[in-house]
Amino acid sequence: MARVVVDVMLKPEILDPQGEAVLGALPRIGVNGVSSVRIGRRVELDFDDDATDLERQTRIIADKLLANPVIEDFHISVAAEDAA
Amino acid sequence: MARVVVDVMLKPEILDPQGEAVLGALPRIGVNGVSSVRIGRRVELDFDDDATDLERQTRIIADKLLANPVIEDFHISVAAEDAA
Amino acid sequence: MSGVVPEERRDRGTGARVGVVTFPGSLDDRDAARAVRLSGAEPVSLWHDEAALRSVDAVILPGGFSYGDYLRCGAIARFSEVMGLIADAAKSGLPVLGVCNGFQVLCESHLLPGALVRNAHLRYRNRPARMRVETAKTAWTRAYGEGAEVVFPAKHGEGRYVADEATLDELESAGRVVFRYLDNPNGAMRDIAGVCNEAGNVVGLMPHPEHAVEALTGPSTDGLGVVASVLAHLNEGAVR
Amino acid sequence: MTSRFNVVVDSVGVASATPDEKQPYAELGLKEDEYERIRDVLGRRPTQSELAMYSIMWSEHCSYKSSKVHLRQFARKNPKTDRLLAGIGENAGVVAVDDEIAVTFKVESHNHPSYVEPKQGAATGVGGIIRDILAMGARPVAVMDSLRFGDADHPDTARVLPGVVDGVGHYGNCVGLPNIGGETVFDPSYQGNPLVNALSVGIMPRRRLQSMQASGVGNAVILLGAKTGRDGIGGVSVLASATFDEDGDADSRPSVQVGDPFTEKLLIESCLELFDAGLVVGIQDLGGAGLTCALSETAAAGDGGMHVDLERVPLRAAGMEPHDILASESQERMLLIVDPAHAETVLKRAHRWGLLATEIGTVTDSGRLVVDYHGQTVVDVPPASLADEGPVYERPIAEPNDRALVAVDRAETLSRPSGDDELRQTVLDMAASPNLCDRTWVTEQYDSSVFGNTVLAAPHDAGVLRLDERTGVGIAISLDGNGRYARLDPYSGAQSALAEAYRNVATTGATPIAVTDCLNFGSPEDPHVMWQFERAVTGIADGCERLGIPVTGGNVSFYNQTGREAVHPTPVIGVLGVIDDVRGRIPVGLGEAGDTIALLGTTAEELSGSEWAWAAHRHLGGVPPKVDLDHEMKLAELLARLASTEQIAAAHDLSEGGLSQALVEAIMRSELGAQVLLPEGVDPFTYLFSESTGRVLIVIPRGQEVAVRGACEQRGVPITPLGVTDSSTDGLHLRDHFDITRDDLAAAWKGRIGAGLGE
Ligand SMILES: Nc1ncnc2c1ncn2[C@@H]1O[C@H](COP(=O)(O)OP(=O)(O)O)[C@@H](O)[C@H]1O
Ligand SMILES: [Mg+2]
Repeated sequence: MARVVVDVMLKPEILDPQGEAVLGALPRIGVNGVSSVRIGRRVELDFDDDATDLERQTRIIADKLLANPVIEDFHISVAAEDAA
Repeated sequence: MARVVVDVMLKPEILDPQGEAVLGALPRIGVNGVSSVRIGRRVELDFDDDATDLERQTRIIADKLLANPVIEDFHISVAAEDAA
Repeated sequence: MSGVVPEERRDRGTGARVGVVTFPGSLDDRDAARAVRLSGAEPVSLWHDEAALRSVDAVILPGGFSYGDYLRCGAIARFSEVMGLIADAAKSGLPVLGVCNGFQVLCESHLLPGALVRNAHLRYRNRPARMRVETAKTAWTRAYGEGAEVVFPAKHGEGRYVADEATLDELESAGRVVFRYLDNPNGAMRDIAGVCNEAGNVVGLMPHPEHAVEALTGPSTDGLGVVASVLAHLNEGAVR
Repeated sequence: MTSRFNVVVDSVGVASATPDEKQPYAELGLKEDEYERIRDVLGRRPTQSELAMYSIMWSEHCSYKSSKVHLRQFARKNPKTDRLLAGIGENAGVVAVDDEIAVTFKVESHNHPSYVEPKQGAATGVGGIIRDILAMGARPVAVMDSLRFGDADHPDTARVLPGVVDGVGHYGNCVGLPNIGGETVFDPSYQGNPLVNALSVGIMPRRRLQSMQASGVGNAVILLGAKTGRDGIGGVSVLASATFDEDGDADSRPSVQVGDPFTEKLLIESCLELFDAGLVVGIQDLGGAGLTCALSETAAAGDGGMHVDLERVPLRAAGMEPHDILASESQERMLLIVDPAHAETVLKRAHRWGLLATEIGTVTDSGRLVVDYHGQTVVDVPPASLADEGPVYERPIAEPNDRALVAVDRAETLSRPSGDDELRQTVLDMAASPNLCDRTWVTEQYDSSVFGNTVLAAPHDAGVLRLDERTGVGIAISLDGNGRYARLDPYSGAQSALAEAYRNVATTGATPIAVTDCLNFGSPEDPHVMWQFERAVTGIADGCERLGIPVTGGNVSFYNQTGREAVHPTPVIGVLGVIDDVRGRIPVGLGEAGDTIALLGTTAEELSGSEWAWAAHRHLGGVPPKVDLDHEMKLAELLARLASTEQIAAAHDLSEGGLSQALVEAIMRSELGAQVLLPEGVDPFTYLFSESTGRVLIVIPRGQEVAVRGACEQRGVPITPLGVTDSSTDGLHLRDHFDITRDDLAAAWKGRIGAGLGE
């Protein structure tokens, strides 16, 4: 099984209300040194063993399905095989 | 600025309907070799330059706030400095 | 379905003070206060950031989107000043009811087991939920007949109750499943709509009893039984 | 400051010293003569910041430059009423409900953003209209949404519709406002140009009415709410391209904004607290044109001057320049004018709600709006030149030359079902058509009960809210439009929408008192579109004059077109009514078994523009149903009377789909069936599917028939008994014609929207 990970994050200039909310909550749990929090999605795709061309296929999936290009950027990485 | 990333994923035994929905949609965009999709959160924390003990602080944040141990696991990684 | 609460119990002015917490983003706090008032008790508003319980006899955590609920519903509310007090008081028997977001807060605070995750169909859904009251042995359900059917509005995007099998088995066998859907709206495990803690003073449920207190505005008046229960509980002492 | 920002700002001094510098006014949408006028007003070239501000304030969206000459009709023809406490020109109209309570409501479009990014576009549309309501001093208490999409089965509808509904729901649900109604319409004319119109309504004690005036020299100007980021400054980024380094990719700046309903909720609670404490002198929401609009409008409405230190504005993004800050459309912000003695208190109270609040300037009597940035003056203008003295155009108008041809292409001549089997099937086909089928797919994504005052919401004819638990006084609102009718005849089509919203409100037992409107049209530069616009506005103004209810405010959305194809002209009308006691409200349904079903009004053969003509033949031509406003007034008065005397158990307005659809919906809302016998001599098809206006299906409790008939005769409203409600059948039994079981009706009516989306 081959795992590919797609990280989808809001473009830097887009407001991230989730991140802002978490940032605002950090002092409540005693953490003060954080200047910014951004929250996105991590998508783990497991391909069949015989699947080929993973990067290209993943790009299609990310482009069409996982990310909204108007407000989000994505990044693809082929992760190490999951040991679990 | 130092960036730490926390990946939060649903535990494997918890149903992830969002992932299932993406998996189900893949054939429609012509992708067939994927056997599983799981969707979680990627949280990017930017610490102030003078912040110390990043890993320990991040562990507190993740443990208390970012992940719910009943349903989620998390993984911490210190990312490369952001060039932008 | 209406009439689960005997008329004489509804209006009894007990003088009881029922606290309703307002977090930033709480939405149903006014409605919860109205339900308390209609049941003859005195609603007392509690502010999230004040470590004061104002000598209330019971507490309701209302629905809404506390702190925006952006991360996970209830995740941030758990760290508010007032939640610290409520958690302690709950352990020594203070009746606490969490509705919808309030239920999520109770789970996040580990006052109740399990968690509430995204609805299986992935959408927010608002419809009346038919449920069975599975146990009348809690502070918030003793005015109902066991097995009574009630209808409260359910309206949420993240209300699917999940827990591991062992926890679910434990809840079932200890009679801690309090409300069960007859027509599961969100994919909750074992059709669970609401649960309680071991002592039965802390109850959480997704559907909204406070929106079922007037025939004019709700699908039923079944929700009056929830406050009536806690008033009876306060009058007569703990059941368990 | 980041290192990127080391450019000298284009200050007034620099502008005076470099009068000939070329400026990208055309790229910013300003015409040459408009640019010259700016230079005249200022006596020099504008600075970059000023140019940005003029280009925004003089845009169609903010200046109403193409529509203004026509909208004046509303003020001219509005009936006089003591109820109107604030009217056109304010953020939203305010009408008195009784001696203590006032209500404010308004509808606004967010069409284009909802096409680009359906969820956030629709969400921020809802957020924007809520802030308008808040700015009047009211607590927002409900929202409604009028939605138009392309064909129900078009793949892009599957992208746009779920996103829009998610956005409307997400924002309204999170901010805690019940959604009490709206419209969902499909038509290929909206392919590529969906219409998303959002309405909000608020309630206030009359004495809490707020003003947008920046009055009181020395008063503090406070910015409340979210930080300012690079949201929605697409147009103005032209200015940046010259001053940004290579890596400052100005192009990628989004014109999409993301809404944060949580912050909006805090804004609402915090502002209401400040109003009640008497701490606010003036207030304005930051909407489409951000600080630019809020500063210039409050200054122009007040004592005439204001000084702002722009560097005090809390920013979300690094490297923003003055014109970016002024143009940013970041959501969830309000501008407050406050007595300096109270400024500290205001900041503290805001912080208690976890909101950012920053003093950014002061009110002056200089007659100028002066904006400094780190000590350099970047704006120095007469505020009225931005807010009130923008260009006004009298655009060319031309009646389309195909009018006569369209008028004779009548739907009345189309082939009709023959025989009872086909008639029966037509009832089912119509119930299953996208514009008539069950809307639950949409409405169950909306919270309708939060606040505990929703008495009626979808699927009833109008949303009904209780305003006062003690007295039971309440309001009803309906939002209606019909683009097809307006396409055939914009004057009567607009009046039809008005009449329908008016009738929907009356059907719940309320008395209509005020109107808001959202006018969705193509390009004003097209004389045919301008003709449609002029006709529609005249129709609404004449109609409101006739009905005796004022237009209190609204919104114009032009440029709804793809290429040369404009959307159907679509005036969407919101009518607000009052009801003395909401316990007397009339729901849709069938009452109790044995009650009488009757039809109020007259049915003529009017099929042009109808849902049947469209669904069965894809036909649009002829002359739309006639509107008779005098009759509508009698009907409304009758319904209010019958409601208050409890002589009516249920009622349902007839509109798209005619009597057939009204019966289907009434049956689906109850557990009973309907035994119907059509009057002798009528053509059953016409009687079932004609869309004649001014008709309402009513259900009369047993024993009240004579009294109801008397009330109708007294007012000259025709009434036709149609049958009885019945517990022995559960569907529609049309005597001598056909039977349809509840199951068959439900199978046709339910699930259609989801099916179109591929579910
Ligand atoms: N987008 C929407 N949002 C909220 N309510 C809606 C929406 N679309 C339709 N509805 C509701 O569904 C019901 C049926 O709509 P419609 O057939 O257009 O009503 P009518 O023709 O009586 O005006 C009404 O109660 C209406 O308010
Ligand atoms: Mg309609």
